[in-house]
Amino acid sequence: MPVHLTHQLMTNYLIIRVSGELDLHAALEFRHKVEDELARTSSKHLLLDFTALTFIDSSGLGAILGRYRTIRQLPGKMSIFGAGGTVRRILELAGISKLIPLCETERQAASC
Amino acid sequence: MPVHLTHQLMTNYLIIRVSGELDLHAALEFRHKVEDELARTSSKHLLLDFTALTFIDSSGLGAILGRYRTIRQLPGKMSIFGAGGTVRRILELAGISKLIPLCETERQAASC
Amino acid sequence: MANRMGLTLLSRSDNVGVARVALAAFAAQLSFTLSDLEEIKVAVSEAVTNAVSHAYPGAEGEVAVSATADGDLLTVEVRDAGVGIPDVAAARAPSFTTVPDRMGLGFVFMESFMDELEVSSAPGQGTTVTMRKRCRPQAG
Amino acid sequence: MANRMGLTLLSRSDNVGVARVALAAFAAQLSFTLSDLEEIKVAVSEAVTNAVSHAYPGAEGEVAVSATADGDLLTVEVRDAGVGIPDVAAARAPSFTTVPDRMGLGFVFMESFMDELEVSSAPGQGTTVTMRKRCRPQAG
Ligand SMILES: Nc1ncnc2c1ncn2[C@@H]1O[C@H](COP(=O)(O)OP(=O)(O)O)[C@@H](O)[C@H]1O
Ligand SMILES: Nc1ncnc2c1ncn2[C@@H]1O[C@H](COP(=O)(O)OP(=O)(O)O)[C@@H](O)[C@H]1O
Repeated sequence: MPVHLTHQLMTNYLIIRVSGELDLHAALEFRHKVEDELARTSSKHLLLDFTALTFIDSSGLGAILGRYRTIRQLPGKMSIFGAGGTVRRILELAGISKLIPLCETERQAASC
Repeated sequence: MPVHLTHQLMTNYLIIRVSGELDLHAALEFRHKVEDELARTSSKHLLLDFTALTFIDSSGLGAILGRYRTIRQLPGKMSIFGAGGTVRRILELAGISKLIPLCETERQAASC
Repeated sequence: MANRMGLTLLSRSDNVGVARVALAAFAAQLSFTLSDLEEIKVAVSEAVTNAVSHAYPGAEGEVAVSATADGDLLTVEVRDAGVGIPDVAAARAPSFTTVPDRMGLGFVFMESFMDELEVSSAPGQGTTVTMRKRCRPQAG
Repeated sequence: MANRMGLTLLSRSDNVGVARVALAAFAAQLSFTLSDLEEIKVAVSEAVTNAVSHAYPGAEGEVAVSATADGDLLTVEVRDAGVGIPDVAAARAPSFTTVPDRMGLGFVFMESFMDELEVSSAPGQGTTVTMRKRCRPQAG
């Protein structure tokens, strides 16, 4: 299932909702979408909604870490919510959760 | 996605719920399951629930027609409900709908 | 530039699904609609099912599925080295089957769901089925 | 009796998903749990991604994925005819990468998610990655 990306601009942050599979191919599209929307909306804080993300591998993790670097330079904050199952396990295994908070809900993610 | 079959015995009929893909491989399992449950429950009328059926091809159709022949010999009645999208189109294209009523709901299927 | 793939499977019923998902994932690179992709799945399923059911009676053999995606055109080839078909025109007719319990609709579905179907076969020479389908430009 | 499959792809990023779904469908014939199948998908994705990203710098080449399912054992082999790896032991270490922006976690994930990993490679000789995973007997 190819990746599908949508965005929503809130008062204080930008949400990018990622559904499908975040692999090498999708990573490129993800990078462009996030960088474009951050620039276009002048957002500093980024929330990634992984509720409908069904797959991630190390290329997808690389794309997330790359955006983390962008956000830190702004400087802004970044958090992830809705990740479950194997996606969550991989985020934890790779130590992403030490850098970027993994939250259950959008509300939690917006306040950390 | 492999096929998954469950059954439910009602007062007047047996329901077989088919989810996943009904192809050559699944057809065999389908045949055994239906024939076994018909015999075990002494049912005469069969309802096939295709709500969660995502794929069917000519091998799957063959398995359905085979059961139609079994039911006619009892003699009993057979109907299908819940088929949507491409599954429905294929049932219609193959003329199955001329032999076996295609209904929207279980209730309709039980009363035809 | 054109993309291509090749898939080799044994003639077993549980491999038909492997061919189906692989080809659907490959075809999804072109701009087919979801309903097109469903149709491609059915056509691939029929062609591979035929190789599994008919090509190697009482034995196991290889089934080779290959595909190219070039511009808007998907080409799928399903090849076996089995017994072959004595009369291809007769075999392609609706309801023709040499196996009781089967529908004789395999070729009919391949033809209905793809734009083009070629069947090349001779007794003892195996069978090659070639199917083509174009994706239409999407509205919007 | 053992089942086997072979898949040949071009080294393009959009083919990684084709390999993943085909291998997952093949592996599903053994009694792996859903979580096992997710892990196999990640491992296959990493191995094919490496061939796509590293084997043919600035060029396109072939990636061959093959698998066997024998009893409770799945074996997956991912082979390219690319530039090869000068120091395999170094390459397998966590965080080692020759490409900025990548994580250096490919081999780590293959190792974590499969039972066994062998990497055979030499400069100019291409790379072959062999991974094995057994399904455990299911409770119930
Ligand atoms: N790959 C093949 N090898 C040998 N015979 C085949 C092959 N494909 C089709 N046939 C023959 O053509 C007939 C019609 O095929 P088809 O329309 O798919 O219907 P069905 O598979 O239901 O019999 C088959 O019954 C078989 O005799
Ligand atoms: N198939 C391959 N061909 C050539 N080099 C490879 C191949 N696979 C891996 N490598 C080398 O090994 C390194 C480590 O691989 P890996 O752990 O998967 O991390 P990553 O892909 O993120 O760099 C790569 O950066 C690359 O230099």
